Amino acid sequence: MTGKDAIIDRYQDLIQTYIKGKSETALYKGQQFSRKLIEQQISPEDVISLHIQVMHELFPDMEEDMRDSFDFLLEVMIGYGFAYREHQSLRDKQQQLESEIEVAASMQQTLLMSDVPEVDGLDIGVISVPAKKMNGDYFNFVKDGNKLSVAVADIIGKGIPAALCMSMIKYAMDSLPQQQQMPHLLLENLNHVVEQNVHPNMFITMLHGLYDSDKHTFSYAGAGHEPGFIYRAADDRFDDMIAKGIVLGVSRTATYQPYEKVIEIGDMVILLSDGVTECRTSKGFIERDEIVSLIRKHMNLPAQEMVQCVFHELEKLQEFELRDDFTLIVLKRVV
Amino acid sequence: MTGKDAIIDRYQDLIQTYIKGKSETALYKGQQFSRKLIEQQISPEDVISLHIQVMHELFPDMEEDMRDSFDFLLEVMIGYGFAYREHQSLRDKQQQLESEIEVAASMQQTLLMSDVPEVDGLDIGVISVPAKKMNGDYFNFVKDGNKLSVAVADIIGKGIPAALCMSMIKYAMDSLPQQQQMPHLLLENLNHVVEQNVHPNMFITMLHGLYDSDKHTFSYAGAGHEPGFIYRAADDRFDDMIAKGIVLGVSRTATYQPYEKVIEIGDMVILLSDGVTECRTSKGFIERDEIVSLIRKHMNLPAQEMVQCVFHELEKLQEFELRDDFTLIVLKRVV
Amino acid sequence: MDIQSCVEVRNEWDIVSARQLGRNMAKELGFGNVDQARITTAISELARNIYLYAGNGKICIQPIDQLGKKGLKIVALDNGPGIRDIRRVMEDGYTTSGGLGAGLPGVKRLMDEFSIESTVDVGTEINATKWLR
Amino acid sequence: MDIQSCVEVRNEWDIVSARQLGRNMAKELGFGNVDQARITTAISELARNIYLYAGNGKICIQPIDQLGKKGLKIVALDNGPGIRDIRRVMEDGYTTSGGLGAGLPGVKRLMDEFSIESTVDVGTEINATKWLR
Ligand SMILES: [Mn+2]
Ligand SMILES: [Mn+2]
Ligand SMILES: [Mn+2]
Ligand SMILES: [Mn+2]
Repeated sequence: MTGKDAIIDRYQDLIQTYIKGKSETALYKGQQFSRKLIEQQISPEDVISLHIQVMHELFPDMEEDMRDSFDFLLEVMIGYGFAYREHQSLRDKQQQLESEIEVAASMQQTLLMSDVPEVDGLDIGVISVPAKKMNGDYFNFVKDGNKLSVAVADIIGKGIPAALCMSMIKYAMDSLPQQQQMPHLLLENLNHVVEQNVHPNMFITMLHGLYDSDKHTFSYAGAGHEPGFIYRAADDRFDDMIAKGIVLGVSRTATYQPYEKVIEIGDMVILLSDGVTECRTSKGFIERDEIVSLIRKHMNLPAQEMVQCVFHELEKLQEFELRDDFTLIVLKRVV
Repeated sequence: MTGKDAIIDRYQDLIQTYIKGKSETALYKGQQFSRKLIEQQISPEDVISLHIQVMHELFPDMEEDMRDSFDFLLEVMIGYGFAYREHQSLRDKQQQLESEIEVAASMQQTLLMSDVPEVDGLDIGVISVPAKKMNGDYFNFVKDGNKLSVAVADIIGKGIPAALCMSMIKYAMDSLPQQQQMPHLLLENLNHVVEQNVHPNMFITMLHGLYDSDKHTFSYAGAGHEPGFIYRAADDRFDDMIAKGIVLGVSRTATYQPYEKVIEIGDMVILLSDGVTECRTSKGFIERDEIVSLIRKHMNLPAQEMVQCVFHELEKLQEFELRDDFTLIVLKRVV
Repeated sequence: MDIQSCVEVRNEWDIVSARQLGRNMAKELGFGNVDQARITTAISELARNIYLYAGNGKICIQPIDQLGKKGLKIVALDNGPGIRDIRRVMEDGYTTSGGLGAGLPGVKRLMDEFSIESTVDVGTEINATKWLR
Repeated sequence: MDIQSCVEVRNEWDIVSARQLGRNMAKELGFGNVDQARITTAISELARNIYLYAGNGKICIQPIDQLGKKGLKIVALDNGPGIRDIRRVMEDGYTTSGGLGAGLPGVKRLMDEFSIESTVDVGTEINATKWLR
């Protein structure tokens, strides 16, 4: 008995059982049978053909008009067969694309994301989660003696093009080591690179800062990037960390303003991307206030746990569908 | 009358017409109807339900067992409805991914591919076609006075990861301008970069050469790259252009051997990627001999037309499904 | 309005009881043939998930009436291992059902409202509502 | 073995004639009900392409017997504008048929052998064969 005959017999059995008892069990078996047919890549028009064969078997005296109407149904289903086979081909293609993107994302992860350094007196927490597989946010730490350089960037745009663009930023930053000590000059130089090398409709926002762990100062500059926060332990207050400056890649002659803050014990420097503050829930966009309360809620945890808790709460608020890449960095001065 | 009622009426009309005349025209209309249903995103189980309703209308005395058997068919089709809706969702996702990849590919095209320079006495032809949207082959021309530096590279692997990797090679080469004059030293330096920065299972083959348009010499070095050809007009012969050397990224201490050839009037330097020589047809892989005959067939054309004709013939031999990225460069000394 | 009927899911036969419960309620509420069958299949999928991954749990079916808007709500509850990565489970093609297009994303696409909460080592609750049109 | 029947395609009614020709031949050769309908739909797609994009051309249907292996071959010929980018036309979702899954890739998937030749401003020839199993 061939596989095809076995399927016909099985279908005939199932349909007879259903006709006899009309039980839910028979329908459940019908559903399982359907699952098996799909697993065997049997097209919907084949199912109709199967049904027709079994009908002829069970109702040999079926009137001719009825037979003809089945043939017509078969004809209509052929179009669904085309769609069904396209589905299989798309699934294969999709799986291949996804596995490609997964490889690229892991390359991105290992090559472009920097490790979190150990710095005396600082507790550092970092989380960066892409909305899709590839991350269009970028962060970078470089430790040089008692100085920690930290960058957060956001490529306008998501997915694969943003990832390509981000790899450029990484190589550009690597080739500007001396400027790491001066955030506003680093941005000025990067602006040149972006302006010359990047697609005209790709822009990058960035905040670059330098934490001096001797003097406990944080000097920084920003290029159109979402403002971070500074938490002042003495006042138990979160201040916006404003840094004026134009987005990278727009104007050839842009310059950036240097800022500096003194960081006391218990203070925190909080850097983020707009994926944190512009997270959209079913009730609309979240306010910066709400982010502050979330941070406050978890701020007694170690910095790494803190950023993870904030992310998990925001992830849930968004029903597990991130609309933008999410990056949150906390530098907490502990001693 | 609602849209649903209109559909029922139309289906009833069509089926009655078919039952009456059993004409091919009626079946053709059935196919068009099916196309319209699919355009309106009507699920296959809805089609069955539609058929059932019309059957009840046309055959009011249908025996009960027959009615029940229709209900069972409907149950089986529900699974196909799930698959059908997944298809729609996959199509949307696929379209979004494709448009992302298209943006990335055009970035790649404008940023990474260099223009073909004008060089006295040389006729230059270049074609580089990705197997998919993103190119994992790379070529680069840099003209410096009377010297033309030319590179062809192939990232082992295709698609998005290869494209990410390729953008790294581009920025690495840009930061090594002085080595452009010495192919074997350039490869040595690039090997360091790749070894340190690239995913351990990503490798790159490259041929780098320097054409001196005063002395008419071509000096070159290779890193595991598919050998090109030199055409010797005096002998009307194609010689393999062997360049020994290990693939980039494998060994930290790799060094590369310098080669040099004198190029006479009418001679050609032909550089390529293995996508040209390893093109697979229904009759198996193509031989290097066959590539040579194809080049010979078109070699009296201007260099750019020549590479395009060779590509079109090979594309057709492969039934328009490239299995690897394809890059072919011809430098023809004309005076 | 808050009459809720539940079926414990411990073995495969309980899947059939959950289906029967859902189909009856869907019919009573006035859902058409096709929607009855679809809702039943969705319940079947959720019950099967409980049976396969959590061992046991329950399926509750509840008629809904919100300011005259009527519908049917399915609640699937278990105290199983929980879902580690919900974003991943909600992706198409994650389940190994060989192109079935069902699984949780299939259920979500079918229903009008869908929510999921899961805690590792505690359990999972899925709510799904279909409105009567 | 080389009896070939052709239908000129100039208007929509010719599509029906091409279908009829194909269905008759498929039936004669012993293809089952479903395959008859599928082959007819493939012919319909090819004829429709000629009608829509080339204005006119022809569809030829030919029984094949290669060392006892029997089949049916469809040849679609036109002197239309030709296809500029064949790789693109053979991609899924290129046609604007709104998710139909037909178009040339759909025809290719359905048939066992498929080849296409096209020259811009000269025309297009498509060959597609289905073997009898
Ligand atoms: Mn972004
Ligand atoms: Mn963003
Ligand atoms: Mn490659
Ligand atoms: Mn290759």
